[in-house]
Amino acid sequence: MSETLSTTASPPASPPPSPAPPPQRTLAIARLRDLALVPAIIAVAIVGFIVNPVFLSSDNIINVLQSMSEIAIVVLAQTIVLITGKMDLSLESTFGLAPGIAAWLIIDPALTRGLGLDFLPSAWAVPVVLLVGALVGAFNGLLIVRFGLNGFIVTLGMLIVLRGLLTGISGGQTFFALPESMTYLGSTSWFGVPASIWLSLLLFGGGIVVLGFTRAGRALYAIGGNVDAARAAGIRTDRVLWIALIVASVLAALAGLLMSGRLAAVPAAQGSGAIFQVFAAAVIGGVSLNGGKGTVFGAFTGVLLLFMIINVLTLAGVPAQWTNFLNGTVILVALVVSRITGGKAQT
Amino acid sequence: MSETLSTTASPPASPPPSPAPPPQRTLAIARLRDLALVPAIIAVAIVGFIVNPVFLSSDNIINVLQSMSEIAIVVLAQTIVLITGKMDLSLESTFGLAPGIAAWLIIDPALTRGLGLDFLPSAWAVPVVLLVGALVGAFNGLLIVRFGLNGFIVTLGMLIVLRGLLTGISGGQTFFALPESMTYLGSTSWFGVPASIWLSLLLFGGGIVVLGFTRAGRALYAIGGNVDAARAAGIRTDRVLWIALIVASVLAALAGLLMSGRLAAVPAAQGSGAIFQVFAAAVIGGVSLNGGKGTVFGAFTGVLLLFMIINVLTLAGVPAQWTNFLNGTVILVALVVSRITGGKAQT
Amino acid sequence: MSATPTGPTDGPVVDDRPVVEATNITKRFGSTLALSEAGIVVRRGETHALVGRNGAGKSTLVSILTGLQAADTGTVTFDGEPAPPLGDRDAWRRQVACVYQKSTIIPTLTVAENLFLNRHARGPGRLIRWNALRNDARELLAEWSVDVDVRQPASTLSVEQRQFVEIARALSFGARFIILDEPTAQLDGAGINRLFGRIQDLRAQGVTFLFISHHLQEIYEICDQVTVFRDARHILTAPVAELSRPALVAAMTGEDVSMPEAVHRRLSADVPVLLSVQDLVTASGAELSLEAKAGEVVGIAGGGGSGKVEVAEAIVGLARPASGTVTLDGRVLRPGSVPDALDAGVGLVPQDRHREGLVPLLSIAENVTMTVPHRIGRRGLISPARRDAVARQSIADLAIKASGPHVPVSDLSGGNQQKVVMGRALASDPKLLVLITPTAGVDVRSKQTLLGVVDDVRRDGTAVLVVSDELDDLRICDRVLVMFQGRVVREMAHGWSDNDLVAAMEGVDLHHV
Amino acid sequence: AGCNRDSGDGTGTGSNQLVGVDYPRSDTDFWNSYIKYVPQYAQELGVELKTTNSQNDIANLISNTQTFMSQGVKGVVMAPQDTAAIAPTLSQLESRDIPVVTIDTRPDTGKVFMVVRADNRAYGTKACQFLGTKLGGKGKVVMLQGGLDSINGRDRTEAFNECMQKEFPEITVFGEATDWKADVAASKLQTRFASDPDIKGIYMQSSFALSGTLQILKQRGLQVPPTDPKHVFVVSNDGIPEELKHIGEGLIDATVSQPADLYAKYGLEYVKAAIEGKTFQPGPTEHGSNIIQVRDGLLEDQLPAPLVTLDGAPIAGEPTVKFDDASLWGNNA
Ligand SMILES: Nc1ncnc2c1ncn2[C@@H]1O[C@H](COP(=O)(O)OP(=O)(O)OP(=O)(O)O)[C@@H](O)[C@H]1O
Ligand SMILES: Nc1ncnc2c1ncn2[C@@H]1O[C@H](COP(=O)(O)OP(=O)(O)OP(=O)(O)O)[C@@H](O)[C@H]1O
Ligand SMILES: [Mg+2]
Ligand SMILES: [Mg+2]
Repeated sequence: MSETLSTTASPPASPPPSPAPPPQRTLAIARLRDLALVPAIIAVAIVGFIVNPVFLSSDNIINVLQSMSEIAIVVLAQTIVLITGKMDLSLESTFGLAPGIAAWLIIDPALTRGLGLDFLPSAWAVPVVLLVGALVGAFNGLLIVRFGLNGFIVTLGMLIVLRGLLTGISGGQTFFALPESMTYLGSTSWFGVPASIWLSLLLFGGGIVVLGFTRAGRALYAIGGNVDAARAAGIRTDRVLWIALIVASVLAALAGLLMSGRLAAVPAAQGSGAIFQVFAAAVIGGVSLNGGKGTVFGAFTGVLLLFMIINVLTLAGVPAQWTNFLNGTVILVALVVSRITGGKAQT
Repeated sequence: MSETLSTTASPPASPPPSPAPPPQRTLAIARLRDLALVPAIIAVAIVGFIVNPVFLSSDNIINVLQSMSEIAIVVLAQTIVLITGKMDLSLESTFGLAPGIAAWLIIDPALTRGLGLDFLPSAWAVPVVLLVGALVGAFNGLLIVRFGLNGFIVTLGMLIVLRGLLTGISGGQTFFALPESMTYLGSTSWFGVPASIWLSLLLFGGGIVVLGFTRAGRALYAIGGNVDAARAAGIRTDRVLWIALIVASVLAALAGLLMSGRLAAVPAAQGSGAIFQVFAAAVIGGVSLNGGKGTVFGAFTGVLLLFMIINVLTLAGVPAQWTNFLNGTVILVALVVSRITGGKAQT
Repeated sequence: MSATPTGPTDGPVVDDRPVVEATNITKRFGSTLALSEAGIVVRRGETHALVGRNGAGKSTLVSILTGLQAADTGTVTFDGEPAPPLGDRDAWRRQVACVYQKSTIIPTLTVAENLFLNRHARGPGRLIRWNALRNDARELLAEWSVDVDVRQPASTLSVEQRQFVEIARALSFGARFIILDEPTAQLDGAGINRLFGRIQDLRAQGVTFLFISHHLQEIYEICDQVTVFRDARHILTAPVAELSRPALVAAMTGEDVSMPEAVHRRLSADVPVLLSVQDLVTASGAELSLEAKAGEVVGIAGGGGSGKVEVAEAIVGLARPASGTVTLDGRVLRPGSVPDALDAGVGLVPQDRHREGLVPLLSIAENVTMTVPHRIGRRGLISPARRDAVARQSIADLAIKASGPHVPVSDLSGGNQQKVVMGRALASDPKLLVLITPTAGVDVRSKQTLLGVVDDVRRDGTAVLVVSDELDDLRICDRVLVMFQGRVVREMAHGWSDNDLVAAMEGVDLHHV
Repeated sequence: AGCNRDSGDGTGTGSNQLVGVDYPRSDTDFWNSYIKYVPQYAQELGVELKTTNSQNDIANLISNTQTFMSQGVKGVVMAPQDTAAIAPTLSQLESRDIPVVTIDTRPDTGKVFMVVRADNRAYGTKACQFLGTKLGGKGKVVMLQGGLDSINGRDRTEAFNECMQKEFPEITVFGEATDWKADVAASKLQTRFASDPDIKGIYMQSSFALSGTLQILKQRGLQVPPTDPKHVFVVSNDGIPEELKHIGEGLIDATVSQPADLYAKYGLEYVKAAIEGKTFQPGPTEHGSNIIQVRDGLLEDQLPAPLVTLDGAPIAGEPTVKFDDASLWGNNA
């Protein structure tokens, strides 16, 4: 086979016998699927503006973006894992545990009623957070990739264990009096916009490039689509899976750090229950739970839509006891709608 | 499929070079897999007895059986759904919602600060509970079977919606002053043993017979194993799936009724978070999350093992802050062990 | 595959009422037109062949005739009566039994239960009597001389055993009309003979068959009538006896293809040895040693269970061998490492394209370039433009029928999917090309294209291993190693006779008796 | 330092008094009562309300506060369940000159205008005094704790344990964590009864375990009048109407009445006062409570949370309230 780039014309000898749909259209549809949620996002923006003009104030927009930034990073992490055909429920616990362990090792018990060990200098905060994330991911990888256990049940177990570990070391209390090194990223602003927004946008941008335009990224899709074929094509599937799980856990740990920075504290329940939202956002954004399908950009629109709706419900002053019901309904409706507009089951 | 040299179908002229394992052994192992947890159960019983001799007192055994009876029924329900290759996360919410709606319709607001509607006579309690279960199951079926949405995400949405609905109608409060018709099953004893134990044993017995010895039951396995093949074999896959989802929801509703009877109340959070335990029990009991594999008896041993361990931990007086961690660890260890003894991944 | 001559028997009396008649059937899948105003008439007692190229719509018609799918338009009648509603599966199953192209075995259930799925033997209280069921299953399999424990899960069966379980099940309904969609694609010669024997018995009892196969000699062997589909349309229906083989192929392909016997090119003696396999022993004990020169095409033949696929998979790194070395162009390959093999210049067409060959959700472009990321980008970054260019080249070279490189592979027909797998193997300009059953399920025309490609690459000095039991695949080889029960039992130079090769594959040495 | 001044002088600015109230959760009886009282008192006081619900999640509370700010509220009432993690939000509100009143909890750091809460440590101590006295200083009691991650629960646990150790060292306490789940509480209690059938007292840190506990006592035939030696003394916590009724019926023996109504009332009064520029000093209030200075710049109005009993007789020298007393919010709900 020659390596020329100019061979776009098929040889005249045997043109395909039956006329296929023009390639442009197929392509356009494939691209459009990525933008499937954009009309919904615009609609919600309009409704929000009608409900309360505050909705489109820059103040409120930054508020929405900031409150979604940490969860968005977890959604990115989950998207990476989902594309490989696995799932990681334990991300919500890593989200709390990683900054929790850093705080535990660093903070001074004298300042905090006996919480913390004052074992490491505060400069270690960020490395420790990321290391805990990497270790959790590696352990998940050990059980899932090496031992071949089912990812759902392994990470379900890990969700409980990691949360239990955080409750254990903190005695259920909140770590506070965090060092500057832990709060900086989550609380500072760059150019008038909170750093966590910049960071999450940056990570999503990176995710789009990596998953869309690199060997490693495409390997994730190949593994999620058909792991045997990927292996036969020379992709080191075990290694890639392992790396994907580790990267996801590290991202969740980083997101947890941002959250802790914003709170200037690590509550023992940090992230608890968040995984439901994370899955909902990813799936609404078009990521398949069966692997091999979905894009980072789609996931981003999913999480954006979800948080915009929550914000509108808050602005509308929905009665407290019905908020959960409405939240759930919104998720279900979004699913059904994205099924109808997408024309294909969200599987 | 790679061609192995061990196939027994090679020409009779000369026996295949490498002998396949004798069929008897394969079979014995298959049967044994059902009993895989029995040694673990015996071991826990011995450990429990050493920790505290009370563990094997009839009082405590009845206590364990009773406290597991309701969740066990939900595990049975989940097992049915898992065998068809789907999953139903919303069972935990149905568990609370069904008795909640019955209580709401029946109890007298005069007795309970305005909770409840006093709309139906109390004789309707049990029918209403079961009806709510059936409706929830039917709605799940509509979204999963008819609209072809992914079961995980649909039932995740339903989990939130149904819980929100219960919070909505109860205003987050606990329904109490339940009529006798709602508390009877959960609180009475037959022959000195709580009725809920009898009921759960009866349902499990029924489950063993139906799933093991009827065409309808075997259809569940066929669908979980290969839905196209099941359809080709004349199984009305959609209808069977739909029925399985409805039966599971009805069982969860019934379990919720037993629980409400035991507590003589329906807290707005009844069942919240229980789905983790339910999945863990089913999977430890050998039920596959990919469908088509697992038995009702195995699921029973799974839930029994889990509750025995929790009971031992309580009797041992484990420090409160570490209970969750230990619980999760036990689940993970049980998984890994059942993987090693079962010789095959729990998938 | 073998063509053991059973010879068409004097067919039973054919009466005029059609068992099934489908008229004006149109069926679309999204943008794909699978059937366009097509139809078929199958008369009582006849054995009717349905042929056509990959994607012609044969299997789609089968699913409509068996009530798995509804046609968009058109009607199906059985014995002149309109077909039952789609929901009434039992009514359909009274009309027609079928061996589908896609496996309908449920791997998690036992063999016995697979045979009697949804028609279990029942006793009092409508409870299943497992013992009776197992006995029935044993009897049924004994008729087919399939020797397996019916209590083991179907996942433990070999491909061929599975196929027999499917066939045994379909034929045990007592249906008067049976559809067989490529039943022979997974069987070896002996198996095919067993199947054809049974078909002869049943048609003597008046059972009607609709038979689909890409092996035209089988059509001539057992069929009375043949219907040809092309591009979703009905082309012709004629008695087999009145249609010559070239005419049949012409009807299928729409062009007058003469199938020239490939002119065999002698290898010059001074070419260097490129591949050397020494004392390779696979995990289950099959052994192979061989040397192949640049430009040489070596066949590895053998029946089911001969170990030919295992040794091939060990050579390319898909399986880790127990011992032995593989050297390609002076480089010793790391055992059990596909990446290393690829790096050394191995191209592979794996046995099962669905399992190992393709990622169905991804586009043709991504599939074709999956093994050659360095060719389509730099430092891990991929250039979509380059990727598409490589893919267009493959599409053109292999005449893949698709609208462009962005079409997901799942939308292609079987033969075209196989071509994509071939394209993937060729994308790296391999030094060694290993083809495992490369033309399984591929139509005549595509087969020609694929084998033609082999001829092209050998000319560029690539060594080729063809691992197959299809005589057509093996004909292009310079020599053929025949394996039987894990050992190479014969080596045959180009120009072997079909009978010799078949006999060798079945373990009979005609020359040494 | 009066706080229940007439709201008359605030009427002119009525439309200006936009107050944001964040409810901490809506899945407990106690907080739902609070949620019910807030609009009621808001109307009485003439303040305009924006309400949100943070569902026991600090992240929600933060973004709800942001929403309040974009909506231009003049004051905020919140009940941060996480007293440490709220600090950045408080300083943000402070930088915008929005006064904050916290209900039920006291932030670990940061400035608020007033903390309105009952003393959760006092709950535990009161329950301990009651059980210790009734049991005569010996025996076994079970404490059904809430969730470990709850500061109020921890306060109650610690105070109860400390009091028992100090004043009734011969009483054995079995503490069981329940995550505020009724079924968990029921099965742990049952397990305890199986291992120690001679349990004589139960302290549940919240009314969530009420029905289940009573069912178990009934099942074991232990629902007998206090005069019977088999009687198990039960102390609950919250003061919801159901508990008061049960005390009257002799099914339980005491409860701590948490002032859900007063939380709503004084939370709003203080925030209104803050908007109007009033200030307060430590010392007794006109409504029978005490304002204390917890630390520099942090005042706390400690509302009374009486122990409710059948007869209203004092326990260990502390007064208690009779179960049908009209001053109990549970009797006016
Ligand atoms: N479920 C489906 N969804 C989309 N397209 C389909 C589906 N089933 C079949 N097709 C398309 O319909 C066309 C006809 O397919 P069909 O399977 O009937 O071909 P065939 O004649 O059986 O080919 P082969 O010889 O390869 O088995 C092909 O283009 C195929 O891609
Ligand atoms: N699930 C529940 N059911 C009934 N009452 C509850 C429940 N959870 C808490 N309560 C009661 O509500 C009161 C105040 O609730 P609150 O939520 O402040 O408790 P908490 O100890 O702060 O717990 P957390 O910090 O977890 O929210 C407590 O006295 C407690 O008794
Ligand atoms: Mg076909
Ligand atoms: Mg609180």
